[in-house]
Amino acid sequence: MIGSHLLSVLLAAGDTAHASDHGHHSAHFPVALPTEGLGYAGLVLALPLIAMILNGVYAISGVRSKLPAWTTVACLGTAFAVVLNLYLKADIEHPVVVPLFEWINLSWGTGAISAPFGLYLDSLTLLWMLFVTGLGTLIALYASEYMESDVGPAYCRFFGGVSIFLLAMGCLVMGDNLLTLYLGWEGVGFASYMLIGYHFTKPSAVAAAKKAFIVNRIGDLGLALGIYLTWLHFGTLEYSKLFEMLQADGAMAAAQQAMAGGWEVAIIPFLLMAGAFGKSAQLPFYIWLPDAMEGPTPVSALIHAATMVTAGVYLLVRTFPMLELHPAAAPTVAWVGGATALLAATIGMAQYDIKRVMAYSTVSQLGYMFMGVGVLSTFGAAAHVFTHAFFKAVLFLTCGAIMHGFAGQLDLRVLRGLRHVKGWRIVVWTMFYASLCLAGFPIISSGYWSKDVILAEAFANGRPILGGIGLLTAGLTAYYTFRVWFRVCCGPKPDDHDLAKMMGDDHHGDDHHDEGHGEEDHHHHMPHAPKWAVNLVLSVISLAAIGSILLVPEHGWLEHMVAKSSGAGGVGANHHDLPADAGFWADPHGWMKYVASTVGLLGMAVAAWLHLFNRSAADRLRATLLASPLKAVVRAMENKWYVDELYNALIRMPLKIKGHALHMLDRYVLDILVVDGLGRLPKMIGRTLSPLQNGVLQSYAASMAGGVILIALLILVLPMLLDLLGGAA
Amino acid sequence: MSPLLLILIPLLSAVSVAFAPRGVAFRVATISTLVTLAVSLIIASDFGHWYDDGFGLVTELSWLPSIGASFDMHADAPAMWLVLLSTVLMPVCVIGSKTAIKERVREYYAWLLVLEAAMLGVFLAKNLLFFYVAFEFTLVPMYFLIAGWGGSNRASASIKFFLYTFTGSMLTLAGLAYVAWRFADASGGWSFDIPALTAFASVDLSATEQFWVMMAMLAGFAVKVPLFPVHTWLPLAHTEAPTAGSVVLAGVLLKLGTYGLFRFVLPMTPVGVVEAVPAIGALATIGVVYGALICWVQEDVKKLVAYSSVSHLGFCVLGLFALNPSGLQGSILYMINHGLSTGALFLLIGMVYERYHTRDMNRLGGLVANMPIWSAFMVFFVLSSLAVPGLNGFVSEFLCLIGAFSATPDNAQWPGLLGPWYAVFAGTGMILAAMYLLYLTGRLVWGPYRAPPADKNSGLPTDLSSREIGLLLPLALMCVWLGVQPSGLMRTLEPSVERTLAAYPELVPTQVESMAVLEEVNGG
Amino acid sequence: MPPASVIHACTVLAAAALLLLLRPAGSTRLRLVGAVVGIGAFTGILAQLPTFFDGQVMPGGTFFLPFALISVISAVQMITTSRPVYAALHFVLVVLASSGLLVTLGAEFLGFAVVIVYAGAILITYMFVLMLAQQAQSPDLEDERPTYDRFAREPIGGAVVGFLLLAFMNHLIFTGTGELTPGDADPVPARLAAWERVGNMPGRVMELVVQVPEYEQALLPEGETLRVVPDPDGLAATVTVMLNDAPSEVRLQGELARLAIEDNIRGIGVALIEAFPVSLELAGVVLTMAMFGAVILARRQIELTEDEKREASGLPRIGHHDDPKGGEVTHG
Amino acid sequence: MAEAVVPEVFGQLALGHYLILSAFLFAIGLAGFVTRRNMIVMFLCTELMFQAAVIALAAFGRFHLDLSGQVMVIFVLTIAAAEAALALGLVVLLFKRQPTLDAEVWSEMRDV
Repeated sequence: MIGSHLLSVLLAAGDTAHASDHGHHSAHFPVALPTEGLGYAGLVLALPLIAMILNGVYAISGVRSKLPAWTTVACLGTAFAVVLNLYLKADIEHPVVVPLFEWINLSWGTGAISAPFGLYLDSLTLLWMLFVTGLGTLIALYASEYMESDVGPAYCRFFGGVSIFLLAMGCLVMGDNLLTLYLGWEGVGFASYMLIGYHFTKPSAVAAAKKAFIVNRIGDLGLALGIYLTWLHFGTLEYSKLFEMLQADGAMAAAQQAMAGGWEVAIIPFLLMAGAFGKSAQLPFYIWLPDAMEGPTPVSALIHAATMVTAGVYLLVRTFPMLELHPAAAPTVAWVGGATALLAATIGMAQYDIKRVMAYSTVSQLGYMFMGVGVLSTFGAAAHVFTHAFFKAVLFLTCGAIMHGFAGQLDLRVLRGLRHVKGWRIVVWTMFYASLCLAGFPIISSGYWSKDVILAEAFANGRPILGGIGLLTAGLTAYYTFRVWFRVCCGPKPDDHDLAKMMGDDHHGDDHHDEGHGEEDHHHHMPHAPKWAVNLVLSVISLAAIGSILLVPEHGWLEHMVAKSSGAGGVGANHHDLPADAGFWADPHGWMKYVASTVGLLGMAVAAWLHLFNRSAADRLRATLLASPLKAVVRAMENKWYVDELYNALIRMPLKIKGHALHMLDRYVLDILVVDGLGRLPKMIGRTLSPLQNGVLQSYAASMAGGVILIALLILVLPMLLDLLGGAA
Repeated sequence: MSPLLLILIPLLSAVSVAFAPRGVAFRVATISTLVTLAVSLIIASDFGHWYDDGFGLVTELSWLPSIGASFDMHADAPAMWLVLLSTVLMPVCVIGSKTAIKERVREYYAWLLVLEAAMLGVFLAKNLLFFYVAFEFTLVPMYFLIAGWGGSNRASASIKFFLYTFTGSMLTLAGLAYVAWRFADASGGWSFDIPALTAFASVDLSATEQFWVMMAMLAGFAVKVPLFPVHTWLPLAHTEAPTAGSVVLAGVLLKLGTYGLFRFVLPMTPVGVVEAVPAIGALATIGVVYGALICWVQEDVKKLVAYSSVSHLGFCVLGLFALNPSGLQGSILYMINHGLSTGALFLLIGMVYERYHTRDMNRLGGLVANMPIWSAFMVFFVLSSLAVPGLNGFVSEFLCLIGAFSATPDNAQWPGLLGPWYAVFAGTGMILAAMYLLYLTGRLVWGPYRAPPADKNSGLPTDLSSREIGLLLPLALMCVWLGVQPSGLMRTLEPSVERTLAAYPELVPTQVESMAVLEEVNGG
Repeated sequence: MPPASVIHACTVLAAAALLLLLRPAGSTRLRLVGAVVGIGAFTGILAQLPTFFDGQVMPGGTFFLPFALISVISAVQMITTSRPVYAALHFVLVVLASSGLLVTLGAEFLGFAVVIVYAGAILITYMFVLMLAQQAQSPDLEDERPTYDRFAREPIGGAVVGFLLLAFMNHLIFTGTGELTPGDADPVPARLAAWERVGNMPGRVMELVVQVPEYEQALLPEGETLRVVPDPDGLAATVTVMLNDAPSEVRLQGELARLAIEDNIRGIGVALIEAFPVSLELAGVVLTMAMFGAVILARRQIELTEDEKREASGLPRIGHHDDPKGGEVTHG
Repeated sequence: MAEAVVPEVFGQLALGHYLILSAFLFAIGLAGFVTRRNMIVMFLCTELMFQAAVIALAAFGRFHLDLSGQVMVIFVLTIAAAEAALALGLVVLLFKRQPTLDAEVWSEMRDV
């Protein structure tokens, strides 16, 4: 039933999408109005909250079953149902605001800060919430099996964290003002912190969690400052009022006014951008995301691939009208996205840890999305978010399944021939399909459609260099994606002995504490294939990924959804009415389909050559390169371009040294020298004068007389001095 | 119900605790603080001036009528909130000390109760002398608490604490006395009535007089806050104080400084304030960053939290001197929030200390393995301290920063003398707060478990006992409540804040002009 | 040379002279030089006085200088001699000379009182103590006297401090006395005050009254206070007394009242009782307390070991020389 | 001879003469107190300073034709007597402890 509805919307939208094209930079979109009667939308937030509280209760009462997982899955599933219901009920043309309760509401005379806790339900919100809650439910289901060895307090903690994440993500996406968004923004940061640091006994996990939070905070400062400035300039933080204001005088007019109004307004988009870059792991903040892979794989899939990291894209699409407050804002986004995409792809090529490859590929794909926003294609960005969510979730979940089955083994140099091992079929083939998507295999992969839009829009927007970078990155992506798949799933069939050798020898990220695990020995010697929950989830998400092909093409359902939201300015912004006799190359949307397919296939072919047909060639190539003058480049790529080390040397260490220096200053100069010194002053005076107290009577008499003389001199000299001073004055 | 009860109950119970049998001292103190809390709640519910700028609870009690000294009391909404903060924190302190304090119990609880009386006296005083006596009298019990039940370095800590703050407040006394003298000179009779003196000083003192009076008052209040660079007594005092002492110190005593700034400096010497705002703002901002950076290299947990107070109170002062309602409201809310969350952090650290007798992060770590409930609370209050939205810290920090941000001279309604740069610079404190607080949790809560053998004699379970949970839970709930529903509280602050700031919208432009003239003169 | 510099130069000279005199091993010739310089400086300062000052003439006349010289010379002798007993005797000389000055100043009672109290009582006590303390010492041989008597302690410091103070006082005397008002600048109020004082002493008034021949038989008015009503100019007063059972007015001349006051002993008595009653009481208390104090101090027993007692009285110790705790050994 | 010389050099006697004499005596007394080591002589020096005060007081009294000066002298005498009694008592006591009159022996009250 739902499917038929989607189909009808899809077909209907195809006709109307063009109508939304109002020309360059002045796309109008409906602004939400407060409404009654949709109060149950609050359930989307309430259900994860309930799940969170229940998980806390379970943790305290020592539940040692899968109850937390089922509770969470039930709550999140219900939340998904509610979102679906909202979507079916909602009128895309008339978004609404659902006020829940009053949060911050201050006013003084004419000034006011108002941030009611309300839900802004428009197409963009619903789009995001649909895949967030949907994937959340599925991945929670996956985790119920994946995390089963941890049943107990840690299990509760995990699902509590997932619930917090969904709650915060709900606030982020559904909040009807920037402060609520900020609430969710920090909330997802915290959830991510908790979940990355899930294996808290591992120092690397704790450090990764800390790093994620702190790097995010840097971006958050930008976001916060952007929110302050927005409030200062526009006097409100509520989207509906903000959009009304921005649309009233037209975005261009607003931009001109902003330029006249001074830098305080002009930098708003850049500040918001900084927040987005932090959350979505773009340059220069991307460094936290690869480390975040320390978290359990479901977390990586849900938070660090599918949903949370797209919050930056959401923010920019949501505040797209504000992006036009400065003409350089959108190009900045585009270039940062492009640069990140390329940089991360180059790093991803040279990693051996499959989860890390996926992490860098996420960073790279997020770069595409930002490129999409930057070239004024919110539709492209949103479409890529949507498709990427599914296929990247699959990739991560399959990586997780492998890691789970092989006791933490993630090295693609070790793993091989999974295709031939019993019980891994679903994993292998869902992974294959997801890899196709990521590589942008023509027609049948969802990634192909969404990526094409972005690349084509880049050319249409008049940024061929960026488009070129995108294409290059696409090739690289195809290469490293299939490098992983060919390495892990293909190759000679491993016998039992080989399989045992493949097992991870450490507990790296393994989620096992092995307490009460009867088959411990077996575990360490032989891989175990995933069970029904993992396979079910993989299949469902893969089907969803296939299904998304139907939704993403141009003028389809997704474009319609975006066109009716605040991202409207980025739908069709680069469309120009082409003359009928324009050549093939005049419309990038036309030729990109072919070019991108070619590039993707080329990448796959190279991967196949190096990693499937000629598995030792890769090593030889590496050896050749290392012997050549390109040595440094290869090493740098393998070491992630030394960015972490650079940041450490440029930011962290100086700050740490400053901290130590200031502490020394505080302790020795301020406290001991100044304060204690001043405190010692009376003592020193006393010590100086103490020889006068020599116990000899005559000295006392002499000093007494001396005192009298001093007083006498004072009496005599003071009037003279005063006279002198008076005379001088 | 008379507000006099708020001071008399703790004071009388202090006397009775001091002479009660050893065994009942704790019980008497607990009951006394709980009764005081109940009384304060009743008084607060009857308080008639929540939504206007008036003073309620006016009570007159003569002391030395000839020189105008009295024990008169009054309170406006901000004062009432701080009274509530104090009465809420005191039972927590008393109950929290049950197992930690095993020797000289009677004296200990007696001093705590005296401290409560003095603190409430500060917030309720209507008479300047009464205010000052109470303000100074907080030092005495605190001194004894540190010196008597403190850590290994308690002797020097207590002396430094006492002398440092005392020296500062002597200057404050001089400034206030000057105002009183000028008032007596002008009106022909001594009076120490705070409203009268405030009205007099803000209008009748010349610019130079206001400036120096402000500097004198600032000397005492800034030390108490503590504002960079007069903060160095704080880490030592905090580190050495017993847990309850730290809680009160962070929770309430520091607020005496900011309360003094709010109650005296801002309304009394507006002309002086506008001259000093950029400098004070700069000090506050430096304090934010400075304190945070120092926190980040601490090994002693308690010292870390102590330095975090320096950082946090920098926000508070920045908000105060933004000279606009958002800053001031945020600042007052900050006082309450900081009291709750930092108080709770000290309490939590005290609980660990009771079990392991160390606060060294090199020796403690991964406590979540042994103490999950404690860790949950720790993470919660760290988040609150981090100003994560949805918890209490966020609203106040947000408002302080937004206040500083909008405090530009060209702001139409509330011109100020700070501006975006102060806010941006202080805003980096948000990042640094994340750094040091996560460093704290990363070392203490997470990571591989390491701890010295637990003290078998402490009589405490491995994780928190129900008594301890009972202490922390109300604080946590208040944090959530203030984070989710701050508007009710904020609305009560509005009128008083606007009354306090009444003079500034006219003064600030004048100051800006005179600064411009000065610049021109210097430039030419 | 301006007089101020002369005065300060003289002060410096006087200090130098004192220094010469204080030198422990100073030769007689040096001492002589010191004495001459000192006396010269002293008289030099005195000689500057007329140029500064022409106020009221003080009594004393030719007696002043001898007495002054005696007292100053004796004072210097007192602080420079190495024999404490001589010092005490020189002090007696100072007291005698100053009592002479007191007498010339019209303070006869004090002149004698000072001699009696100081020279008679206090100095005798000092002598007793001195002799008590120096019983074992031979005062005749210079070298055998204790060093603390022979050598002055920090003579320069002492001279500097003393004479700095002197310079300051000189400064005040030479610049400040102009502001003082002599006592009888305006005689009328003084006379009226004298009458008032006398009026408070009925017995004294009656003595005056009966000196007038016609009023030899006069009596105090019964049940009434005696009223002395001075004339506005204070030269005379009217007193109402009882003569032959009837009130009668008698005129007393101003001279009588002056006499009544200027009779030194009576005057002091009146002033003491009248103007300083509380101080008088306090002085009594001080004396009483001093007496108690002296008694208590004198009764205080010092626990001395046998050896210490022997040593104190100049006898050799009994204990072994190589035993540091010899005293205790004897007890054991 | 004296009658012939004195008026010439000194003119009429004035208050200043007495005051200068008093100042000299006081200064000598002070110098003696500081320089002498014998406790008894030191006390004598204080008595000398008292004498200086006595002369000054008497001279002022005469100058103002007021008996208060002389009354003060009586108080000075009182104090001097009291002081002598106590001081000598103390000296005796000290002498009993340590058979010397050197004041510097008794310097236990010194700092350090």
